[in-house]
Amino acid sequence: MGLDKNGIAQRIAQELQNGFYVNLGIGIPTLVANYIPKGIDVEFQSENGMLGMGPFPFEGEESADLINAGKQTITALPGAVFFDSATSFAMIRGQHVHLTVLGAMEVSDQGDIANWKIPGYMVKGMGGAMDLVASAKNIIVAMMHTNKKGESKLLRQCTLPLTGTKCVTKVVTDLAVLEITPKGFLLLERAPGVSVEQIKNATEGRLIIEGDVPEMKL
Amino acid sequence: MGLDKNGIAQRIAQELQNGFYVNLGIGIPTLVANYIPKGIDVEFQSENGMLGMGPFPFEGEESADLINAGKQTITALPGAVFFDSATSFAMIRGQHVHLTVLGAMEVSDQGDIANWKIPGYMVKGMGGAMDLVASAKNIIVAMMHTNKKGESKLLRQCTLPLTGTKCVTKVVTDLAVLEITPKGFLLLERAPGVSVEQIKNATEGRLIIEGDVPEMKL
Amino acid sequence: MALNKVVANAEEAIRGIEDNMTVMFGGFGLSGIPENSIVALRKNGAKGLTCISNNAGVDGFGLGVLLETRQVKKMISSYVGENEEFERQMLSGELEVDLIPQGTLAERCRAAGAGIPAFYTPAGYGTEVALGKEVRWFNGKPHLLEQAFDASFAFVKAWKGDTAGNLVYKGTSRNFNHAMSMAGKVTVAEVEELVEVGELDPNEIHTPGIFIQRIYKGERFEKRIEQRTVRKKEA
Amino acid sequence: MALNKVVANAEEAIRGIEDNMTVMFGGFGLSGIPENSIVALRKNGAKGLTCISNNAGVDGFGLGVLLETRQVKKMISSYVGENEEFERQMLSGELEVDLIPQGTLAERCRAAGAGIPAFYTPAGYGTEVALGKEVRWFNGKPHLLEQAFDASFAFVKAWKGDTAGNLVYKGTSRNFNHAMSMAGKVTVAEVEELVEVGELDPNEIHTPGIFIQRIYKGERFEKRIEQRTVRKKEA
Repeated sequence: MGLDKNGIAQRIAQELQNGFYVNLGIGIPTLVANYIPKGIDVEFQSENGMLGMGPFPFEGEESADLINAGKQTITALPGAVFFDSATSFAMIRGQHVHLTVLGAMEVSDQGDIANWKIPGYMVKGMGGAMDLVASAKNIIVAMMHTNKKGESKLLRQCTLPLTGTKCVTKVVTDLAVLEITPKGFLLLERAPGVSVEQIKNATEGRLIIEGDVPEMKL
Repeated sequence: MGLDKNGIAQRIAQELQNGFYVNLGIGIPTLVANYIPKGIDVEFQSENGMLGMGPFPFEGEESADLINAGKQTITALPGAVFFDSATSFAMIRGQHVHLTVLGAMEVSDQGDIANWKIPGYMVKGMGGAMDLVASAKNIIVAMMHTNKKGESKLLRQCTLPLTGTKCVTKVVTDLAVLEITPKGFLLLERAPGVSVEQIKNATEGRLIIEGDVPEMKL
Repeated sequence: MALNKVVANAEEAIRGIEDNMTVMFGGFGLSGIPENSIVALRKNGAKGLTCISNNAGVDGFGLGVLLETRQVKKMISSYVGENEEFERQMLSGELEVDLIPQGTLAERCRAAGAGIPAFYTPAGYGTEVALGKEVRWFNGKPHLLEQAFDASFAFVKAWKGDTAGNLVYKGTSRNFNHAMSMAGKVTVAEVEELVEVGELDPNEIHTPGIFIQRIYKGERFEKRIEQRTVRKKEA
Repeated sequence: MALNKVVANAEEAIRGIEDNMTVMFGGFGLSGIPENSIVALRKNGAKGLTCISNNAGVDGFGLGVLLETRQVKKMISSYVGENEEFERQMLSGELEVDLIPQGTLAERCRAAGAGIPAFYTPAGYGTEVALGKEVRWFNGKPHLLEQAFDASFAFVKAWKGDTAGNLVYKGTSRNFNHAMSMAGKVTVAEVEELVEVGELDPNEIHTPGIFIQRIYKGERFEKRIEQRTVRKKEA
């Protein structure tokens, strides 16, 4: 029941529009690049300093001088450009990136996001996430609807330390597509085979259901 | 009596030290480049975006894409580099330029400088002068000791709108070399054939004379 | 696939320009000015423009062209007055002029593009530039709070550009073009050579295409020299 | 004539380093880190260092080398913990760690180099990063006041450099190296290829030599890859 990680990525890829510059976070967001719709041209920004990021290199062609923000070896597509970190975050802070896709541990129904720190665990740091969420106009969170204990990750209030406030625009989970509105999570679409009731049960934050909720088309 | 413009420039050139990056203003300061002492390597910064500025180009080799801050066609020396205006003023504000030489209409004995605006006359603007004087650690003013009416330009207080406050380190005029100290203009050197008395008469601001004042060596 | 920002010509490139907008122009003196966009703006006739540009051109060339047609309401510059029409309009009060330090001008462009709404700079403290501005001391030195610009359009000029908007400048004509390209809500780049993506080395691009919304090959570049200073070749 | 910043080797390049200094290290992950300067610092043995670096290296490589010898008192980074020794020292309280947003880290370097003592950024508002920081609203949005770094040394790594200190980076190894090169009171650049002035095109230099005090050709570049991700060539 519900989507797997690739399904979530595939659904998010439908949000890509022609001409978008896109920053994809580590994890599920990275998979979005595999599902770019036909006829849609986008460019991927990697905050360590490049635009026009391509796929992994062929064996033997990898270079320590060409990596993405996840420190993986990658390639550059025609039209790519390299730049320094200050310029990279100028792009992000200056809202030149059209869409940011991030993973999260919790999202609140006001659009707050927590994705960098769990008290009691080794804290690795926020990397570029705080700059991204504080600046981007269009932030989609890609995550599972509930955690491993079955608890909702879509909350009235985040319980973990925040990464940013009032910033998330949409959440795409294994169960649903939801938009953040002033009144809470507006349910836009159900995953194939998932009922509104199941989504209700898995959502702790305020959930708005208006009329018939269509099923996603993948 | 006293130095001409070239003499002032020649004296200022003695202040150049090996390894200095230097910004020369328009007018007398530009002439300093003609008198670099032997064995001293310096590089000239032009605030419109280059380091390693060379002499004027040969006839027929001038380019609209290679000018200095005075909008004159120039050349680039080996080791030169071009950059944008924001980076150029990052160098200036960030105190990476070791010496700035500027012209002035008035200098006060606390190191205030006025060199951009005369009420009642067409105001052309401060260009980069305010950034330069607010940031540079070492600012030498090159100017005539008195104006065309014979009035002192070394004052107790500037009467013209200021370009910057408490910033000038030295003044080199047709008559003298003076250092700005907390107590006023300290007379360091006399121009050849100029008496201390003549300098006294031409200086309205506080003038400090300690012992025998040597004559400049050019 | 790389994005395509190419528009057919200057007329198409300036589409959306409206009366009373704030617009930026790259260039230092006459070097690296967006000549073709300026000519198109003159034909377009938009009036009441607030122009952010380090200089104001000369009579009949550069921004002088828009001054002749009274399309400029206000100039924000660091150094002006190389042209008589400008002087006449300024002295008569027809033209507002806001003179600001050149480094502050450049940094306010860069800040606009970089999402930095305001910053502190020492330039202008103790002068009339400081009037009405917050003063704050850092490291024992007074600084002024300066704000990012807000411009609807930025017009820049580069030497080469590719269809994705990546730009390379030549020599000192880079000047304000780079920071302004970051700052415009719509940035229009005119280039001498328009090439396909892949032709520019990704390591040698000065302005990444993400900052550019429209790019075109300029029809005509006069590239006038303001002060032709040369020396004779020795025999 | 162009200035000469060349020093013989890493040992000479780090001269002046003292206990308890604040020092910067370029690089992102293990890409573009100043490998040779780090090794020389280990030999030098300076202790109590506050290190500003986006990441903290791995066990036995990069800054991991200085962690092993307990030379680091404090790390200022955006993302850490790719190495076990780091984790051990952090959890035991031997090592102070200040985690800050990556864009703020980069901008605080650039600000230090650019003579901007402080600036406003939206990053971190409403989070623990905002604790104790001034909040100010611009354009209807809350921002934090962030200050420029103050570092005695910056260690950077470039692909090519000339004797005057002009630098060219390769690919994504440019990362923090450029902004940090502007920020050090003394900036030390190590390069893979050291060339004469005139060999680099003045139009294609990434970091102007004015920001660099010392340059040397690194003795050995391991250039380790952290995450080797590849695909198979199709037949």
